[in-house]
Amino acid sequence: QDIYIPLVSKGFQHQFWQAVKAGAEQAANEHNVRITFEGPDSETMVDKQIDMLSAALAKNPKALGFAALDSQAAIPLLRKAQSAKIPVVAFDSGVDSDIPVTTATTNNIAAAALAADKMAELIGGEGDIALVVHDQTSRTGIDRRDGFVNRIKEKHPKINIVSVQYGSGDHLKSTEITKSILQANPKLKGIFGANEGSAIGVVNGAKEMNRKLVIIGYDSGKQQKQAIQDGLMAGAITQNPVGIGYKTVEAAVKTLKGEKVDKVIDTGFFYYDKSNMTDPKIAAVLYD
Amino acid sequence: MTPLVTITGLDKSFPGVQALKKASFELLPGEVHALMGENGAGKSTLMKILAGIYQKDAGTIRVDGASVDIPSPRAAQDLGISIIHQELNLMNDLTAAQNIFIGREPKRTLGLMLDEDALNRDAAAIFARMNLKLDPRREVGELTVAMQQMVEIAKALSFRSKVLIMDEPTAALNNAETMELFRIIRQLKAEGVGIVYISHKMDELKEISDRVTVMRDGAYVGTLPTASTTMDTIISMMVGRSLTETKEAIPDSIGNDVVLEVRNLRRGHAIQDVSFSLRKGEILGFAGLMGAGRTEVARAIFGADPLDGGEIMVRGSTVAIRSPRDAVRLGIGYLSEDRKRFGLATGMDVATNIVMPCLRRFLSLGMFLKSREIRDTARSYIARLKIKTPSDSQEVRLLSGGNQQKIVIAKWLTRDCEILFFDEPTRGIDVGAKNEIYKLLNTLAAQGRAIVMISSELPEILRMSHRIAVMCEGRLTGILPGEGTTQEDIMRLATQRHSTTATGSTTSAAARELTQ
Amino acid sequence: MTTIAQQTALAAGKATVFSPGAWQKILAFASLVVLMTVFSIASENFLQPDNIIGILQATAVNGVLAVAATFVIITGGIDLSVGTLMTFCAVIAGVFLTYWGLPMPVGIMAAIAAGALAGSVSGVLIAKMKIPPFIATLGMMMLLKGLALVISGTRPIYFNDTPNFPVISQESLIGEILPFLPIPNGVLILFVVAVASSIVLTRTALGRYTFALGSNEEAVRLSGVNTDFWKIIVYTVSGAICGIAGLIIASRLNSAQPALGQGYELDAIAAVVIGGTSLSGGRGTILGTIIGALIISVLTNGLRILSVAQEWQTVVTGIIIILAVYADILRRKS
Amino acid sequence: MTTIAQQTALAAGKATVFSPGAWQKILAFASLVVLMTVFSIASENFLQPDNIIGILQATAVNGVLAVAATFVIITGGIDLSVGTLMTFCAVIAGVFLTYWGLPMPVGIMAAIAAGALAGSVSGVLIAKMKIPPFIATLGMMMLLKGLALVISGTRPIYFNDTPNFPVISQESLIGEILPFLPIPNGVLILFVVAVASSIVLTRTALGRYTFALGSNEEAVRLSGVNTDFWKIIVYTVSGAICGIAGLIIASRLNSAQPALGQGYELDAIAAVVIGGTSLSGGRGTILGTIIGALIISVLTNGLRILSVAQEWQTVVTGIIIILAVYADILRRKS
Ligand SMILES: Nc1ncnc2c1ncn2[C@@H]1O[C@H](COP(=O)(O)OP(=O)(O)OP(=O)(O)O)[C@@H](O)[C@H]1O
Ligand SMILES: Nc1ncnc2c1ncn2[C@@H]1O[C@H](COP(=O)(O)OP(=O)(O)OP(=O)(O)O)[C@@H](O)[C@H]1O
Ligand SMILES: [Mg+2]
Ligand SMILES: [Mg+2]
Repeated sequence: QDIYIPLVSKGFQHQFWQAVKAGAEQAANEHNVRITFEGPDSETMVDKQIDMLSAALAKNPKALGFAALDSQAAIPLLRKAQSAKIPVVAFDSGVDSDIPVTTATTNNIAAAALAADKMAELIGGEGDIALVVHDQTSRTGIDRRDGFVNRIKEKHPKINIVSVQYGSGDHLKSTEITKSILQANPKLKGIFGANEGSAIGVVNGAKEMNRKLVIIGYDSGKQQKQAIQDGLMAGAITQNPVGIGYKTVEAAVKTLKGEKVDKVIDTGFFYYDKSNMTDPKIAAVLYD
Repeated sequence: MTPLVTITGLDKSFPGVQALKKASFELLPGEVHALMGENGAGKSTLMKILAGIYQKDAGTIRVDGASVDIPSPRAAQDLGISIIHQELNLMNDLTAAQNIFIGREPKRTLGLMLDEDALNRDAAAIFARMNLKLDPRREVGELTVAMQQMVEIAKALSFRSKVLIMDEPTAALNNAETMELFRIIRQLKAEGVGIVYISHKMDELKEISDRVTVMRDGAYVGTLPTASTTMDTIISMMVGRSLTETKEAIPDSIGNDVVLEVRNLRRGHAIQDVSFSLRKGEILGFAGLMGAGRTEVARAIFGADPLDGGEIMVRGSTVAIRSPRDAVRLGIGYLSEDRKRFGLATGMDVATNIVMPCLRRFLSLGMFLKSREIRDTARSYIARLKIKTPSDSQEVRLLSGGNQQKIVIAKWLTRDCEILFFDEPTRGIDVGAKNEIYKLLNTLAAQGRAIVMISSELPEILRMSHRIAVMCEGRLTGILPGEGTTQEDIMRLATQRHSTTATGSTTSAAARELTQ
Repeated sequence: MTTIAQQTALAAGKATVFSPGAWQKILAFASLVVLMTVFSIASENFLQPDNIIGILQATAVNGVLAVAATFVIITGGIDLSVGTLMTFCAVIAGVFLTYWGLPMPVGIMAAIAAGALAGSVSGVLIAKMKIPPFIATLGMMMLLKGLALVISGTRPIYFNDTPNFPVISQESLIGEILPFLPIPNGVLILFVVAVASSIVLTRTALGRYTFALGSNEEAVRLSGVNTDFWKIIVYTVSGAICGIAGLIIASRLNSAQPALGQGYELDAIAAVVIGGTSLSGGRGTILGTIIGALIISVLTNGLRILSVAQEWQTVVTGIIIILAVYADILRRKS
Repeated sequence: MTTIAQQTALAAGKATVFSPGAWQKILAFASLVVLMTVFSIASENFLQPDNIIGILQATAVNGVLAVAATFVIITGGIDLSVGTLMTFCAVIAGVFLTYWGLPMPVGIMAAIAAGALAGSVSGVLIAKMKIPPFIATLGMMMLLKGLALVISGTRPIYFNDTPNFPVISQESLIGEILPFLPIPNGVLILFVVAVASSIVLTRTALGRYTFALGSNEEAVRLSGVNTDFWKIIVYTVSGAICGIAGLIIASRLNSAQPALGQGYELDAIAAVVIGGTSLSGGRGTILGTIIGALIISVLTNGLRILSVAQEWQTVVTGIIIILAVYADILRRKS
């Protein structure tokens, strides 16, 4: 019998979401269920995501995976799922509601705070730093920015954040942004790039300007791993996107079988750099 | 002698109209063959089929005795047929020379680069042959309609075809250019070129054509040698009855109120200190050579173009006219000489165009259109001006040129203005309709409207005007009475150049040539 | 002569809102019918009432924006700001209702008024300052996008203090009267906006001038019409309609999302052009626009229902949009 | 008579690439100069050589895309697919170089050929099938976006096996000869593409027909020119230029990013229109387009250097784009 579980995600084209998708597909194979994975082009398109959710529900799924761009907006449809007895598994950031049976997530705020601590450590606890973030209004963008900024403010008062700019996760745009930040701040010591595209952009920008500085990235991907290997990037935070995808599908299957699942599945996050990249535990959560 | 072109049994229909019904036509080498007919008779359609623009539904076309197919303009060019279109067909952003040689540019450097110098040289040579003073590097969009028409003619000449079709080439031209054109036509004729000449200016027929073919309602009526045929015969073949032309007695309007007075109107070089007044019930003719500034004066008074200075008084009080809207509110209407560009929304239907200046009158609750009344009004004008259209909802662009012109007139008749500027009102209109328009103008004047009629046809000016204002190079050089004035009188004023200060001989020579 | 009768029928069809001529026209948009048939055969889930309502609801926002864009495009202009203007209006509603706690009707009026105001600014830039519509509305798009972020403090504004706000687009007035037809109010609003706009375009002076401006602006001006004034009005009306779209989307999401909106203009303009309105102005119908918007929604939804991989969805959408327009061109030729 | 002399001067200015007339034109674009002056005063970091080179480099991709769009826009068309076509070509280069391990020149040729091919498809859709350019290129935009994802397997393709690949846009040929002028090759390519395109537009038959098509297509057709053929060529050339842009961006990022590209068309078209090319066709210059692209880059860079908050950057950019075009309109009037 065909068990169908659609996953409606926050994005699709970015490598992070492709890794989530890969994890979900892996679990789907193991548990012999069918999944689809969809997400809007940009994390601002809240209503497009709602339409995707609506189409997913029209396909009579057995269960549903959902990473909400804005959890409030989805509540009417989630209620509909609930009344149709379709269990919902939230992933990435949570849905502010008790409808989802569980949430497979990492804490973006805590992860970004860890990046802030690492940054402080590497620049010696004082000086100017900046942030290149992918999005000004999306949940992940806000959490990573606030997690980082608040930690600096609380714990590292001698560090001064001179600029926070947003580049849509577009590699080229983030490169240009980084270059102007560097141009405007000759004494800048470090930059935090809040997702893969932003982090790569920061690396490119620093390279093109021929500037040595501490770069901390987020997520993985071939280029970011390479940059760490080459010493251009100090290190990066990784969540476990493959794990998020895997656990989401697994939780859905378990719920369908009537098994109990925990209310929150923490897939964890790690800081990785040159020293621990090859550690099997870390290597397992990195993707190309 | 084998005819250059023989057309027999040609049929062509458009949605809603059968434009040609078994039409036939014959053109001999070295002849100028006039093609006559009322507006919408199918002249342009017949010629467009010959030029490869439209495809025939049935019938045969023979060129040099051989039956041919003409699927495209290129094919027509290859057969040695070229055409001067009735409607201007130019690329406004390109220069005159570039327009003339589009598709046949001279090249250099491995055939890749255009030889712009050769291009301009060749164009200049053609202009020289036409006695035309025009820089080949001027952008066509900046030229006046008349100049654009000359560029079209130059383009057709540049093909050196053996069949040259001229669809109302002189509609926008003045006597001087017309004479120049005729000189060229005679030259081509001597070279053995066959020329099809379409015009609504009857007097041109006698002068230039050898034979006349008349069409009516898309069908062939007959072919006659021009020399031995009277105008009345041709006209009655065209319209199916005979017309009488009479100059009406000039009414005495001296005592009437002045409705429009213009003092010291100025704008750059185009308008220099123009002053005149216009009375109720009067038709004031505006004569002058091409580019004399008549259109400029009319547009300036109408608020279409800004002024540098001057005073305009309507019904005795000074007014500020900043836009056409102000003018229309003061009861001034203006029929543009370029209907396609300034007169009509050609993509919209006949009724919409007719009521455009007074849409306000056809609104209920100040918002909703009274469609029935709009349609009724449109239909009444279609009937009154004998506009040939399948219905009032036909798009204007699908009508024949003359009928489009009638719609512009209808447009301002509906508005019922007290002061009307008619800029070349009969351009492209057939004799029958012209008479109708003359009658209309006279009726309007008799009703107390004040009319300014700008025209480049001296006979028309002389026939219609109560007084005649003559312009030259932006200045008003004189105002003549309607009674007793001759063409020579007008030409003297029209060539009173400021710059050359009239060295008697040249002026009178020009005048002689222009009036013929 | 029969052809003349046809012409007249066609013209009549043009002038009325939902006459037989108009119905003929709907059928003529074979692409939509074909698409729906194919999807119904391919998946039993497609023609489910829930899904059809989902499609309609997905059309509501884009449909209203497309109607707004239709006005402007018929004048021969273009409006790139419809999407961000919609967002701006949603944010204004949020400020009035949530930040200032004013009653709902005030918030609704404010959103529509903000749309009209922004539209009139575009209109003035284009008509009076002669800035090309593309640039004027591109500038407005950026300006409004920035302002929406500034005003909202780069945060979504939730309408939790206005419990009735979701009613605007989510609940179903029709469903309360006819329980078997639970069409959401957002769709009802689209219908009302479309019918009203169609009447304005075909039966009022504003509509007549809208077409005339697109057909030959200079000729209209020389007819003594205050073309600048009417152009500004057209952009104002278009802006007000974007305000309505802002209310629909805000109500649907129960929040004003300040970053949303860019990119929506392309969908809206695409709907207009697929619906047969020419970008060079002078011709177009609201009915066509609505069908264009429906084609886009049906296509998007159908491909999702068939579980086509997302990258292939984009490919197929591109191809089908081209084919749909081509089919329409062929139909009109014959 | 003076006017004829003026006309001649103008015509001459138009016909040459960098004649005195052209320089006059640069100066005429006061907006750019004003912008640069303001930013130099506001921040000492702005006029640093590094930053100027950074601005130029940031202009490279958008500049080349804008040149491609200029061709199409002069014909009176529009090309929404420039951004995704660029990405598609970058991906093709990646496939040839990284997946198939072919030598670099082959990859370069493949990218440009892919661009030309895709452009010719748009051209055929528009010229032969009479699909409006907006729809044809919208469809192509989606098609190419999807194909780029499909071909790349929704993964970036890195050029690590082609060590010389970054040379295309990053290193500086000029800098090797003139060490004080380390202008990156990407900028050099933009310059070459611009000059070549300018020559094509002003001195060749293709250029002549490009203007003629935009000015009055029907008249060109009636003159016996194969308008369809030339239109297809225009789109093909434009596509090939997008291929070059694809190489520049791929080389700069040392990877083909399949998800990037949408949205770039708006910047490109904006540069063209700011540069004085009319969307209704028939007139335009490459020089104007380059200046338009520079205005956008300077504006973006300057506001970032001043650390203006991002939401305000958008607001200010919108306003300045409108003002820049308005200033140009006023200048041309007087
Ligand atoms: N493309 C078209 N579509 C529909 N009807 C057309 C089209 N072209 C011409 N007609 C119609 O065919 C008839 C003949 O038109 P044509 O232009 O040949 O007249 P004409 O003799 O040249 O008149 P005029 O002296 O006014 O120029 C007219 O009734 C006109 O409305
Ligand atoms: N659009 C234009 N651009 C530049 N110059 C123009 C334009 N229109 C007219 N002119 C110039 O203005 C002057 C007056 O032209 P106008 O059209 O008023 O003459 P006219 O007496 O009406 O002659 P006609 O209509 O017979 O050509 C001429 O020198 C003409 O070259
Ligand atoms: Mg004709
Ligand atoms: Mg005139």
